[in-house]
Amino acid sequence: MADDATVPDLSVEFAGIKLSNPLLLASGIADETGASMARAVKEGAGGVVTKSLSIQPRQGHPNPCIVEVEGGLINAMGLPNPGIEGFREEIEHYKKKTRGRAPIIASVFGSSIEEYVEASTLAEGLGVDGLELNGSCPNAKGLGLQFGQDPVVIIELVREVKARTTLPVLFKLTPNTHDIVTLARAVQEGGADGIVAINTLQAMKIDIMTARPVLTNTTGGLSGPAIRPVGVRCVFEMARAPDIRIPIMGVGGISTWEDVIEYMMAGATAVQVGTSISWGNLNVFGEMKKGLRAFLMGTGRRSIKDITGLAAGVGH
Amino acid sequence: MADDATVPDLSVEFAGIKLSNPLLLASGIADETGASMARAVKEGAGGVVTKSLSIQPRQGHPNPCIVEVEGGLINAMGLPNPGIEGFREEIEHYKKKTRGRAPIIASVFGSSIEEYVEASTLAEGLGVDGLELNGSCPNAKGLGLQFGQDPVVIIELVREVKARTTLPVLFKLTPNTHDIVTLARAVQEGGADGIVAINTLQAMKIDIMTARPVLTNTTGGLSGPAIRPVGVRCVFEMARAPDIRIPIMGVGGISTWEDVIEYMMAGATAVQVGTSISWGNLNVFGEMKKGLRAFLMGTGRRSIKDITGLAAGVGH
Amino acid sequence: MEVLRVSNVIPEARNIATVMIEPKDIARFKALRPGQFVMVWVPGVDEVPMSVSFLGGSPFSLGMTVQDIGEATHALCSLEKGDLIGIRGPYGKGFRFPRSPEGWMVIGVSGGVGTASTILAMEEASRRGLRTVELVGARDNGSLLFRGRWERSSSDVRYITDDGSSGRQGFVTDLLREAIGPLTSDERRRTMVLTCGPEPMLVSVRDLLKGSGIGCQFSLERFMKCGIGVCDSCSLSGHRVCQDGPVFALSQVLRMEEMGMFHRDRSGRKVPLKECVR
Amino acid sequence: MEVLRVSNVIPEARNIATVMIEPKDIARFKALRPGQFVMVWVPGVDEVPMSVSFLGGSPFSLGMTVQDIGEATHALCSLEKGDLIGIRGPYGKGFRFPRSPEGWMVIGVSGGVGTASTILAMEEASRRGLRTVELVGARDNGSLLFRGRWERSSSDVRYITDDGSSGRQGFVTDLLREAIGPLTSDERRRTMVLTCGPEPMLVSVRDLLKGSGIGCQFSLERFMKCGIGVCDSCSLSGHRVCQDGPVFALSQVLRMEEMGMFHRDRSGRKVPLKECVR
Ligand SMILES: Cc1cc2nc3c(=O)[nH]c(=O)nc-3n(C[C@H](O)[C@H](O)[C@H](O)COP(=O)(O)OP(=O)(O)OC[C@H]3O[C@@H](n4cnc5c(N)ncnc54)[C@H](O)[C@@H]3O)c2cc1C
Ligand SMILES: Cc1cc2nc3c(=O)[nH]c(=O)nc-3n(C[C@H](O)[C@H](O)[C@H](O)COP(=O)(O)OP(=O)(O)OC[C@H]3O[C@@H](n4cnc5c(N)ncnc54)[C@H](O)[C@@H]3O)c2cc1C
Ligand SMILES: Cc1cc2nc3c(=O)[nH]c(=O)nc-3n(C[C@H](O)[C@H](O)[C@H](O)COP(=O)(O)O)c2cc1C
Ligand SMILES: Cc1cc2nc3c(=O)[nH]c(=O)nc-3n(C[C@H](O)[C@H](O)[C@H](O)COP(=O)(O)O)c2cc1C
Ligand code: FES
Ligand code: FES
Repeated sequence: MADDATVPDLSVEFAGIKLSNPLLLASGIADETGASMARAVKEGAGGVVTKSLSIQPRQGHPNPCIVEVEGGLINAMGLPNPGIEGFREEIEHYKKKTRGRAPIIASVFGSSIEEYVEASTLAEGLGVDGLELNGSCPNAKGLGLQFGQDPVVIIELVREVKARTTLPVLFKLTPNTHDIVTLARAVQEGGADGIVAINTLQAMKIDIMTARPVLTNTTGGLSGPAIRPVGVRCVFEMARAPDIRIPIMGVGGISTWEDVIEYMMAGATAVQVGTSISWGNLNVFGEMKKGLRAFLMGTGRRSIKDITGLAAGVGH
Repeated sequence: MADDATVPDLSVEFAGIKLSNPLLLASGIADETGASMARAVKEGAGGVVTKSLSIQPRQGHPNPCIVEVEGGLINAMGLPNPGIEGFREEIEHYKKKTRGRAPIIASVFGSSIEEYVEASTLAEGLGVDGLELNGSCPNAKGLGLQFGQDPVVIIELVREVKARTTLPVLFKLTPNTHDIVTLARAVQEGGADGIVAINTLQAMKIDIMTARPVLTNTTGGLSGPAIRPVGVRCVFEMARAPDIRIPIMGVGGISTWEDVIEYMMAGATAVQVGTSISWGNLNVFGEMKKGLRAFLMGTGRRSIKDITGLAAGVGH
Repeated sequence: MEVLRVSNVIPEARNIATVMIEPKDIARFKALRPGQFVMVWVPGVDEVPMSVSFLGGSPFSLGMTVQDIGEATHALCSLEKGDLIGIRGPYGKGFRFPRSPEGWMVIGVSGGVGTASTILAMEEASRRGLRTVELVGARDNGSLLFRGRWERSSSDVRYITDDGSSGRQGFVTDLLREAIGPLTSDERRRTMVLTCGPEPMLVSVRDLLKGSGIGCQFSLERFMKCGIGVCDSCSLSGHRVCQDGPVFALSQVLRMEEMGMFHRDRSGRKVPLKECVR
Repeated sequence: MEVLRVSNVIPEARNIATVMIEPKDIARFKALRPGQFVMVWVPGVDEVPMSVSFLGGSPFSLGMTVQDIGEATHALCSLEKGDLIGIRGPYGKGFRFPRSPEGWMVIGVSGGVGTASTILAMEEASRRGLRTVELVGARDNGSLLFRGRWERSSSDVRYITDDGSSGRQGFVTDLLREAIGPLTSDERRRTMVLTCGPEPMLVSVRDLLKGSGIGCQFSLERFMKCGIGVCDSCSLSGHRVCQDGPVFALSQVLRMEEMGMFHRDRSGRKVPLKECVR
């Protein structure tokens, strides 16, 4: 124990959720099964977010639903998921394997405020540790995104969900807006416990040989290192706004421990890792933890918590 | 002349402006002086857009005002320019050197609708071939961007400018919006002759060693290949909207002839090239022309005009 | 994604054809390990995973051997020279070979169109100087693949068909049982089985080799969307077949409770594996 | 951008110091050509272009020799070991050398802190086996730079100062005139001048060499923002000094009407060049 005093502390608390480290598996990434999510924890993740779940199962869009581009990839999965009830055994499997070591947050969505509320209560029934309202998926018409672009809708949505659950409620924001701070204010006003940002940027790839969009859904969402500067800016702008007091979870293009620090300095309390596991593999989590510890030691810091907001002038 | 029949035709007409090829130098890129702009034409550009000009000279932001990131760069130049009157001799120099071979479009901005109008009429007085209203620069508070995010403001701005000039008026849109099609409709409703999209994505870079934003202006605009999938998507969405009939000029991350074709298939009639000249040098224009001709020949097409909208279902 | 014109389509057997392309990014494909796969886009139809069954030649070509069992595979088998398809990859982890050939024997156990995955691996094994035994099974003579290539790459090729119309009558696992029966425990330690075929066949191979002292690598299949390890649709007991596989070691396979039992449908739901996929 | 700790600050002369760093991206800097520059970020102060005046050693180090003439250069000269600065680059086109040293003479003409750009080039010329003559000018003895390095790299070093406190009294162009005076036209064809210094000095060199049959490369300076050819703030008669230069051939310089006459201010306005920049 005495020795441990010199090992920097990576634990953080996010909206009341205790995490052994600030790295979570992002929603929609290697998290369709309990075993995969448990594997991410084994590789070092401090927590996981499930694939976005809806009341009914969804098959998603037909292939191709992914295309690689410079600096990332464009996906249009179309929110495939086995439905919340169909996901029960995955959660159970996850919990059996991880034994409370790493919280699990359920990402949910619907096609109306009522559906979001029902999905949230159903998800709570699965025994998860928190809810992430996906108000930002650009890949399914009438779902997700349209509930995350209008402050008035956001307030109502969050308020209704909060009224029916005791779980911490996070709201995932889109960068496809001219003013993410206003959206964040709405999230807070609705009573949410935290903000997650960013989801993907609406994008597309056209193949010039066949003169057609590659993705079956035509357009999709850009993720990966290409969007990191946009994500960092979004987190920074929200963290800098003095009236936004709920914590922010940063996501978008994180692939190294340096990227984690950048997001945290911008104002994130924790982060999520998505696309980069496609090249770094799931052991990116272990690599990042090593890097974070070394950085803290090298700069004489005791805890990763000290990093949050360093560059955003938060608390200055 | 008989031989020429087999050489594909690269000329296009954009909002009444005749271009020998669809490649223009983007605003703010190597276009602060008449000599530089003339050089781009010598290297193959079909036309140029000036640095964004204001009534009064502006120094822009102090250095650092650029930072390189994966897949592009973030700039916060802050709209430096010698003022419209100060730019007169540059235009004269340009015209002397290029002798009408390549149209020049003046990009203008202001801090009020009145200033936009005055800037436009002053720019017309310089003898340019068209105006590009910069309603999308994210790097100078109170300028540009705030005039390009609200459809009501856009309509009024364009209408006022159109009422005072006989030149073709283009409007440059931001991708920092959740609905570029609505903005494009406003541009058209105001009476503009064409749309230019996209400007940069709001972004930032934090240095983790010093825990500070690198750019003096804190945030800036992301450009380069990283944003191409976003730009293509914006052009595609606008081109696909049946009620948008004015032509679109595509810009964002174009660095090869394949990128030009991708934008044109998405629905662009012409394109602008920016960031990529920083690595490809100005002779990217020559390279692109070669590639476009070879592509047209290889696919048995006579004219580059046939490419526009192939993937957008325009006219289908 | 590289979109290319099909350079050739070679009929191989009943309902099976090899689609040939000439990739531009040669370096990328020269580094391919047998057992890796590509995602093949048939514009307007679908994008599906395909093993690489041929690689090389001049001009440098890549072949995929496709069995027509549904919409995408039918479209692939119906392609003509000059048609456009898209390729991304190669993805996943391929077969591994003993570092030095000394004293090693590699047994290929291939069933049906699974041979598309093993053929390149067995050719590579021969090229590396390993002693090879090729056990090739098919429904009947009309669906037996790559006769010429098998025989060029090994002096010990044994065929078996369900109906006895080619080679013996029976299942390829019968051949395997016979091949390993006489091996001493010392020989077993230097024997490696590479196998691909319908999942019930792979389950039999697994059960046969469990505790035998013989190493084995299995090329598995699951429904794939991304092919690069992000979407989890190919999930198999916590392994993403596209990135952690498609080739897995016996020790891994023995711990896969879902193997032979369940796969995931398009929505990620666990559904029983009704007999073999094809 | 690489942000690094300063490894050393070496006082060189009055108001001039060399700031040393140890870049991590060694390969990138090993490929540097003398005459290229870096953009140096002094956090919280400014970002300015600096020639690379030293490169090598163990651990591999990069040096920039800075004259304190304003806010950024003062901050740079005041750095201490361990302070953080950012570096991006190397950028631009460096000096070129005759392909084979055979019969060639390279004359370095350096004025003031312009030597920071020529020193590495002249060392490289010697390393390549070229015959070198080093003409070094400064205001006075107290601002003369790199004595040791000049003398180690050439057996023919000639100093001149405005006040005669070191070497002869006069201007470095006097030395150049004398050096080239006796050359035959054959020798002139194999003589190459590399020069950097205050712009009026460069104008004199230009005028002296115009029509002389002697080749010359000039390292020029303009106000820089991006350093990578996009912003046009370093524009000089249609050339972007950061990307097309900073090293230009005599033939190019002769066509630059703005050379010695105008530069651009921060807003891009053409303003007269009042005597030398420093
Ligand atoms: C790593 C890997 C390598 C493969 N290599 C070959 C090969 O070399 N030759 C060959 O003929 N087949 C191969 N397959 C199988 C091939 O991908 C399927 O036969 C094909 O996708 C069927 O598509 P379809 O539209 O013709 O059939 P459908 O009628 O759509 O489906 C028939 C069956 O094929 C499977 N399938 C459909 N789409 C996919 C998909 N995207 N990913 C995985 N399975 C799918 C389903 O399980 C379904 O039961 C491979 C599969 C994998 C995972
Ligand atoms: C390619 C190149 C290489 C250079 N190499 C060296 C070198 O090795 N050693 C050295 O001491 N100096 C060098 N300089 C000059 C150096 O960049 C300026 O002295 C420095 O920028 C002055 O900044 P300041 O804040 O100290 O002075 P300020 O008081 O801000 O300005 C003093 C003068 O410096 C010039 N200057 C200021 N900022 C810039 C800028 N961003 N870009 C270009 N010039 C600027 C202006 O012309 C101004 O007149 C080089 C310049 C260039 C373009
Ligand atoms: C294949 C894929 C599927 C995704 N599915 C979801 C999803 O179901 N719900 C969600 O909120 N975000 C989803 N996302 C977005 C990610 O969670 C994340 O916000 C985004 O990819 C940016 O992070 P990254 O650059 O680290 O991937 C998905 C992203 C990808 C690439
Ligand atoms: C250094 C720099 C300066 C720019 N200045 C302007 C400007 O003054 N006005 C404008 O409308 N756009 C400006 N832009 C945006 C470009 O014109 C273009 O829209 C954007 O960079 C995307 O294209 P690209 O990826 O090809 O660079 C600038 C971009 C850069 C990189
Ligand atoms: S196909 Fe997406 S993870 Fe394997
Ligand atoms: S400094 Fe920007 S173009 Fe040279």
